[in-house]
Amino acid sequence: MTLQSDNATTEPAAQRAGFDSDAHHAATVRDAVTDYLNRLRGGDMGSLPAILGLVVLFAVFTGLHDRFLTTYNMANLVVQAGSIIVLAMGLVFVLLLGEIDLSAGVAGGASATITTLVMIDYSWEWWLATLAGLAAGAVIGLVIGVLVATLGIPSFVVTLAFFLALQAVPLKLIGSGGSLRVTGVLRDLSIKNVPVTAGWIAAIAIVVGFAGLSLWKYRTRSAKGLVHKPLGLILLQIGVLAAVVLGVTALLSDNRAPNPLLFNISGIPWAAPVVIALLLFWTFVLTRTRFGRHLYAVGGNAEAARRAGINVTGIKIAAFMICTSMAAISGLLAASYTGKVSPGSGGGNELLYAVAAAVIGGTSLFGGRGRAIDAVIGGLVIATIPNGLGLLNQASYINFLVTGGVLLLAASVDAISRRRRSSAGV
Amino acid sequence: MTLQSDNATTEPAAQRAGFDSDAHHAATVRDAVTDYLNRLRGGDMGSLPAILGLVVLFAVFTGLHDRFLTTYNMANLVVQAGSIIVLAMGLVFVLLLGEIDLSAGVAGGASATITTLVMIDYSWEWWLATLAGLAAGAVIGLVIGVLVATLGIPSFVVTLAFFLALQAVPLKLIGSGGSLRVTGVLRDLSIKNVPVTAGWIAAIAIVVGFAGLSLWKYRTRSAKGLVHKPLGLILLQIGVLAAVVLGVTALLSDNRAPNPLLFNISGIPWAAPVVIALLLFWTFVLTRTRFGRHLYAVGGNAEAARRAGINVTGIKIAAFMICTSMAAISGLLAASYTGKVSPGSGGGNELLYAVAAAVIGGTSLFGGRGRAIDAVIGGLVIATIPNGLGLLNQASYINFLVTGGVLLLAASVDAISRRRRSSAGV
Amino acid sequence: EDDSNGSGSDTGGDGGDVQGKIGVILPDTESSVRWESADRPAIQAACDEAGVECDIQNAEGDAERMTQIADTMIGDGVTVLAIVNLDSASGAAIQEKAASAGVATIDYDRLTLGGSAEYYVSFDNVKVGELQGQGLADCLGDKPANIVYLNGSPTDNNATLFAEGAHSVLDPMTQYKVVGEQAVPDWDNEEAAVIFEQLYTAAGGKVDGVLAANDGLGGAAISILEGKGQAGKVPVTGQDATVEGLQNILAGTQCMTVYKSATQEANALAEVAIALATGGEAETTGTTADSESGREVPSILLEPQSITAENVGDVIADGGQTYEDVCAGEYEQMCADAGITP
Amino acid sequence: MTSSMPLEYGEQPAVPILQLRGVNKSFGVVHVLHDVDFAVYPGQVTALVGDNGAGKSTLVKVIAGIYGRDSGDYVFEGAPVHVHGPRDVAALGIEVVYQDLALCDNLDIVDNMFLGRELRKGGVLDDNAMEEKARETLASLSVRTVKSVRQSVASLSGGQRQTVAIAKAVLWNSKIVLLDEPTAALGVAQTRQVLDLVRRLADRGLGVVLISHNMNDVFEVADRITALYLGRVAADVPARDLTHSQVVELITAGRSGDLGIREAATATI
Amino acid sequence: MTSSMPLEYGEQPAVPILQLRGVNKSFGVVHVLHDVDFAVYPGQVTALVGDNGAGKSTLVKVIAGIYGRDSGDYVFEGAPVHVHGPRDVAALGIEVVYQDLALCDNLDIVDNMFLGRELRKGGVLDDNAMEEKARETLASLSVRTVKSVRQSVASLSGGQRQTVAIAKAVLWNSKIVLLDEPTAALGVAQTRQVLDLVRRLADRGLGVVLISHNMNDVFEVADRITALYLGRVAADVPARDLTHSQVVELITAGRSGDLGIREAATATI
Ligand SMILES: Nc1ncnc2c1ncn2[C@@H]1O[C@H](COP(=O)(O)OP(=O)(O)OP(=O)(O)O)[C@@H](O)[C@H]1O
Ligand SMILES: Nc1ncnc2c1ncn2[C@@H]1O[C@H](COP(=O)(O)OP(=O)(O)OP(=O)(O)O)[C@@H](O)[C@H]1O
Ligand SMILES: O[C@@H]1[C@@H](O)[C@H](O)OC[C@H]1O
Ligand SMILES: [Mg+2]
Ligand SMILES: [Mg+2]
Repeated sequence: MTLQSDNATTEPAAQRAGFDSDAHHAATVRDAVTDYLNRLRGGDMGSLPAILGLVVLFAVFTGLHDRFLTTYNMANLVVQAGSIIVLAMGLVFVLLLGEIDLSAGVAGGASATITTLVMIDYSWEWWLATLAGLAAGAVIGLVIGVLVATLGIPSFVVTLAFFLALQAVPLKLIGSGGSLRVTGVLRDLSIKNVPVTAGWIAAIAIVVGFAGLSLWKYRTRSAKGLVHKPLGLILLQIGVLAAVVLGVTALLSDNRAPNPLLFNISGIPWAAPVVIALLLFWTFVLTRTRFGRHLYAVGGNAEAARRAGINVTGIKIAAFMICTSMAAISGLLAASYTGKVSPGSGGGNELLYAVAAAVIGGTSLFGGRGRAIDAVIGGLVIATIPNGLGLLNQASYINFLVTGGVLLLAASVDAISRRRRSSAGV
Repeated sequence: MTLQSDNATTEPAAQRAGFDSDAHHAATVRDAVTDYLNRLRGGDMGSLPAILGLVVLFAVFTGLHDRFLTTYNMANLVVQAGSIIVLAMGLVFVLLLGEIDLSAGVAGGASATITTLVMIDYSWEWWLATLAGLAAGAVIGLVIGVLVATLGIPSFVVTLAFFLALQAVPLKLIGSGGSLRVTGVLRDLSIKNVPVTAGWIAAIAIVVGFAGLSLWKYRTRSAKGLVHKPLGLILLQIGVLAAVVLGVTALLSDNRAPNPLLFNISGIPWAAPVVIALLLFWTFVLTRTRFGRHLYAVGGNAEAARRAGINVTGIKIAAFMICTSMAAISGLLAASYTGKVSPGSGGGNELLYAVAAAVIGGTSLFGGRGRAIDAVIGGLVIATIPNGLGLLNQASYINFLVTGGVLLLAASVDAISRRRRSSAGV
Repeated sequence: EDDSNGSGSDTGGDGGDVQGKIGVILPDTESSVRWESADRPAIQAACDEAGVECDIQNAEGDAERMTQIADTMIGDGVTVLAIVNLDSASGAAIQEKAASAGVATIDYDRLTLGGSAEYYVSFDNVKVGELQGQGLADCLGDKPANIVYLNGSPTDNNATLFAEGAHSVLDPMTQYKVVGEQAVPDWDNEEAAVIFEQLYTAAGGKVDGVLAANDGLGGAAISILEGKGQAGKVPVTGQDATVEGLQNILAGTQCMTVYKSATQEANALAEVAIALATGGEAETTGTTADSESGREVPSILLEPQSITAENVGDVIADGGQTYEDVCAGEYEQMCADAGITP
Repeated sequence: MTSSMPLEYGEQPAVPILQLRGVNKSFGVVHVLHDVDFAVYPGQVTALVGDNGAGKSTLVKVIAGIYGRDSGDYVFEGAPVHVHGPRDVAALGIEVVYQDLALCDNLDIVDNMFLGRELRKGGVLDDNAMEEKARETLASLSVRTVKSVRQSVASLSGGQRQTVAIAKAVLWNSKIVLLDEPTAALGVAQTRQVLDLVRRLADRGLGVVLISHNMNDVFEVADRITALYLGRVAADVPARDLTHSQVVELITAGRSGDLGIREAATATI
Repeated sequence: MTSSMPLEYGEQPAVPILQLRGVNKSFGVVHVLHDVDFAVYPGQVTALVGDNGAGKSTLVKVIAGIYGRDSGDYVFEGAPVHVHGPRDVAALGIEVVYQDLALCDNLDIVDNMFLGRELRKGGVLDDNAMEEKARETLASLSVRTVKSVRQSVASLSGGQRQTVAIAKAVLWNSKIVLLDEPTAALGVAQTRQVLDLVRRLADRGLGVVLISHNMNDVFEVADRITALYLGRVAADVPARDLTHSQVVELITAGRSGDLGIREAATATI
């Protein structure tokens, strides 16, 4: 007698196969909203908490100072947030693996030093110099990655060592106490804006692109009978995006100078398209490519990934290279913003802030969870704190207190909302 | 018909129970040495790599500068290492849980500020003031612990927030004077030494205590038929310890002043007994108490610990409190060394160095593995770098480079030796 | 001693309420305690007295932060922006942006090379180094002596200038030998103690004088010397006339410090700022050449003052520190001995 | 085919030692347990059976206090109790062997077995006593290939780990033992020992819950069988009243003859 | 009692598709595999049996390239090969279901099933195709309670996880499939499907290795049985030549009649 009695298989298995939820298509917008609310209730909050935190911050600062919510200050905020967002976006890749890169800040400083130096001393074109800086960043990441992935030294220690060692680069190249000035195109990145017409064209392209992709996805998935959002919801999403993108473009196309008569400041700050381009690119890589999938797998369970034949070493090295290359861009944005590179560049608390930005945005420090957009949302939160505080004129110790407090608050919103999920056992 | 055929249980199970290794007692010192070598070959390196790294560092610096290996400089090293060792020892507790405390350095600074302030402004006795500082440290840890353990905010972000907020404490408290002077007993901690006779008594007490405990353990375990080391090995260990402890005491009892005629410096620096006492105490707590066992359990698998009925929240909070209390002691040692506290105290790279010290000593950043002695060994490695480099008088950028390089090297020795174990699948 | 100070604030005070707002950005809280403990209150007081609204912020050692604050202040409608740059290039970038928004700028304490500030209010940093060098030489005398330099942060341009000034005085004096010279990252006092202890060890204890770039670093060196029984026997320099430094001088463990009166500097700042805000001209002591652009920057240059055991009282009399802070506890007697009374 | 220790009809004690009434449990939008009633009787082995994903482990974790309930009562020895986590449940005298074992890989076998219940002498851990007792218990479970009880559990084979988890649960003087697929990874001899142990525990008066997919094992030791189907209780009857194939039907289809849930219920999920 | 698809005597192919010769493997001081010879034949199911801790999973991991060998040869399709990790082994066409499953908890079912072998269209992941194929395969394994194939595997029950791991291994055109206790957590119907699948794979000409403690399952599908005892091969014979109780003897004592290892060998460990 065997364990398997015959009645167990009288029904054809495939016919009875479950996947109820997959079969249930939210047919109307109302259904979709109910589904979304259910998911929220289940603790699946996505970026919502961080966005909420941001909204609260904005409300408070708007209440405390009437110049906070001016287009002038908002444009400032975008530029100020640029370098930390880019740094955080790079860090997302190493955090996804459960690793850390303490040296990313100074790697950015070192790369920016190289870019600036070859422009000044060897008169390289800005784009060639930028490539050189990016290459320098990538090489740093390569070395770190190899040490971490092949020797198995904890990344905390490797990158702490690089944090120290890389400070030698600008110190040696620039000299004690000196600094190098950033001029030309790279400097304009922070002080010039996208020409108004170009801004409109880009904005429209984004809206059209998003609409096209959404509708195409809807068509193929509904054709194959796979789960898909209802058409109404898709149209709603397109509408909201269009309103936001075109609205912001319109606002920023006006002259926002504090003394509008003296001077004309209008157009989207260059930092915005840089960040958006990087966001789109890395989101594509993370969600639509094999490499991205493998990053998540290694971060979720490196041993399982290895057993699935994934080149774990390669993935790790690549992640560190992406991180330091992004750090190089971030370093350049910072240099562009402050107009210089100096030996201390990137050696401050930038790195810690950038990690915090990623975490507040929703990236896990333990690997396996994180998105490029997390860096954008978290970076905005982090950049908003000094921006708003700067309006309030307080003693230094109060600034320290408030910064710490707000950071904690932003993180709590996130943690408390996520806790529901973890208490749900997921 | 059942699965269990009768012959499966003909032999009484208990009689055939395995535990071969438990039954195998290394009977002679030679057996024990073979066992040890086998364990090494299997990748179970213990503190060996870090100690090896320390030996190499010592050899290199001794080669590079003839004053490195003088008793004078060794006494310097002990005092210089004191505060980082204590900080690292506190961090071991949070690292054991897979958490981190970025604020420990500034928590130490804030606590030391409080200690110093109540001594100066309210003329408290040094020990009462020290207790006040310790209490302040503990309270900081309590708050951090509660936030991390009950709200589930990642400790990286919580303690980053505290890292910022706590800098406000000395800034506000120290006020217009700019810095507070440390005098009296606390100051003597760094500049005075243990009276020579007291040093000898303590040294002998340690040797006798160790001998007594080892022999007692040998007797009870061999009486119960449990695995135990051979008597010869135990006697050897006692002999080695006695030689080291008494030898060091003898060396440090001599006058080691560079100008011996002008000034007399002799005796063990006070930092040493402080560190040794903390080491013994925390080693006892970690290995011989229920609390210690639970720390490891929570660090190894928090969910399993919770299911075993362990109060995970309580353990986490306690770990953070121990960490910040130790940070308070570390802050006091640092203040004693420089003779003052000022707003920047503890805000530099101390924290990162202390974490690196623990990791180099053998503590894992991912929780579950770590000992108090790790902090001592790793702290000595970290403190040796600036000590040796300081003798060599190089340009700043070279110091940065070398510090980073040596850190990396120390970590590699450790990682490479441990890699064998992980490739063995443990 | 200095004529530009008192009169400056008076002019401002008479001006009554001035239109516009003045933004001031201080550099950090770590390189020296002076910024938050001396400069901020002094500037606030000068503004209050002049009846002008001032917004004072601290960049916490971060040039990016400083640029952000500057942006915000410009957006907030300040008419004059004074900065203590963290380095010339970032300072120049800020000034460039301010100028393009029609905001006038002032260099406070540190000259921005290649910048566009309307005025420069400061003490001369190279001069500070010279005073330190001279002070150490005075304490050491003509005997041959081994000197250790404990320089400021390698990333701080001022530190480079201080060292330059000190070397310019001491290097020609052939009886002195440099047996060690190190820059202290971020002016970190604890690192400074280790660095000094090791330089001292390397020299076999044969160190006769220490050129420490400021009081914090000097205090670290003294702390080590104390442990070696050498405090008071080896002269140590300093800067900023902090409580710590003045007390060390009174106790005989420090040879000298350099006093840069925050009140004077703040008053001078208020004066030029108000002049700029009202479209007037401020009284200057001359011009300073910007070595990078060759521009002559109208300046109010105050005299840094060398403080030794003889004139510690001057700092207190000038309001640089209070009697209560300096002569607390065991220092009360020493103050009395030095002829300093409440 | 029926229990190896048959009870006389009507012998079943009136008062269950543990009773869950109307328990519901959802994870986000997934409703896993529907109005589940479940009882454990002293001196009896209750087999909890059900298809993969039926909700057996979820039910065990609700009983163990790992998961909270969305609704429903938790009645222990006749009185409703509030449990707020595994500590409370352990305090009631309930021990659990989880399907996913949950051992601390960084600790050794002895440490794991005494986790949360360490023996002490004079406030200090009594490692010698724990070591001796652990070795005894393991030996009684036919563990033959473990080299040392001081080995870290990370280095154990699947079956060895499972044995450690079982040994851990039976070391204590508990009133109820829940075993979630305890023999899944065990060898022939080890399975034998565990089934014997299960029977012995019940004979000592404990309430034992055994989850298993192996019908032979179930019928060998179970006094009662509770069948779950898609998160609902399909049947809760004495083992002797069921045949092998009836149970399989209950598991795979939710009903067998007049036993089981009405078709209507299976439609809504 | 014997294989459900009996082969004629002498039908066994001369050339094993995979052969391990004289393999030794130690972890530190623990010597786990002693001079193990092991062969996998195309078109046959080889059952690898042995007590808990006998070394079955270790052997599987050596074959899979997870662990290196201390000594011994690895011969694939008649030629010695060097394998330096799971990638090399996968490239040979060997798929493995591990006892500890090894799934990425942060990924969903589809992602896990195609991990390392993602389908692409124009360089971009073809999620639609993967989703369809995953659903088909799972359905064929009697998975009825999984709500969505886009569910994260962290939320699956023990049996559901195991099914995903099995489904993952059989999606590909491989030459050998090793299954380490694949049915340990499975329900009745699911076990049935997996055993059928195992047989089908062998019939398609693959070499299949099945590890199980369930003798019924072993005898139902196995063509050959290799018994491990304390890390040594105690027997390697056609299944039809053994009886149920002989296998149990080999497992628990290392010998049965004239089969098995000499007593001397068992003494040294
Ligand atoms: N945390 C969770 N989030 C969402 N769904 C979950 C979660 N935990 C369990 N489930 C779902 O609940 C159902 C029941 O799971 P459970 O583990 O209780 O099954 P089981 O009866 O123990 O099955 P098995 O025999 O496979 O162990 C499954 O469909 C599972 O996917
Ligand atoms: N990494 C390791 N370090 C030390 N010993 C190990 C390690 N891995 C396995 N072992 C030991 O090797 C032996 C064989 O383990 P293995 O997992 O291969 O057993 P198995 O036959 O699969 O048993 P089971 O049926 O319980 O799964 C066990 O005694 C185990 O303790
Ligand atoms: O006054 C000094 C300041 O000018 C310098 O930049 O930082 C250190 C201070 O001591
Ligand atoms: Mg289950
Ligand atoms: Mg196994």
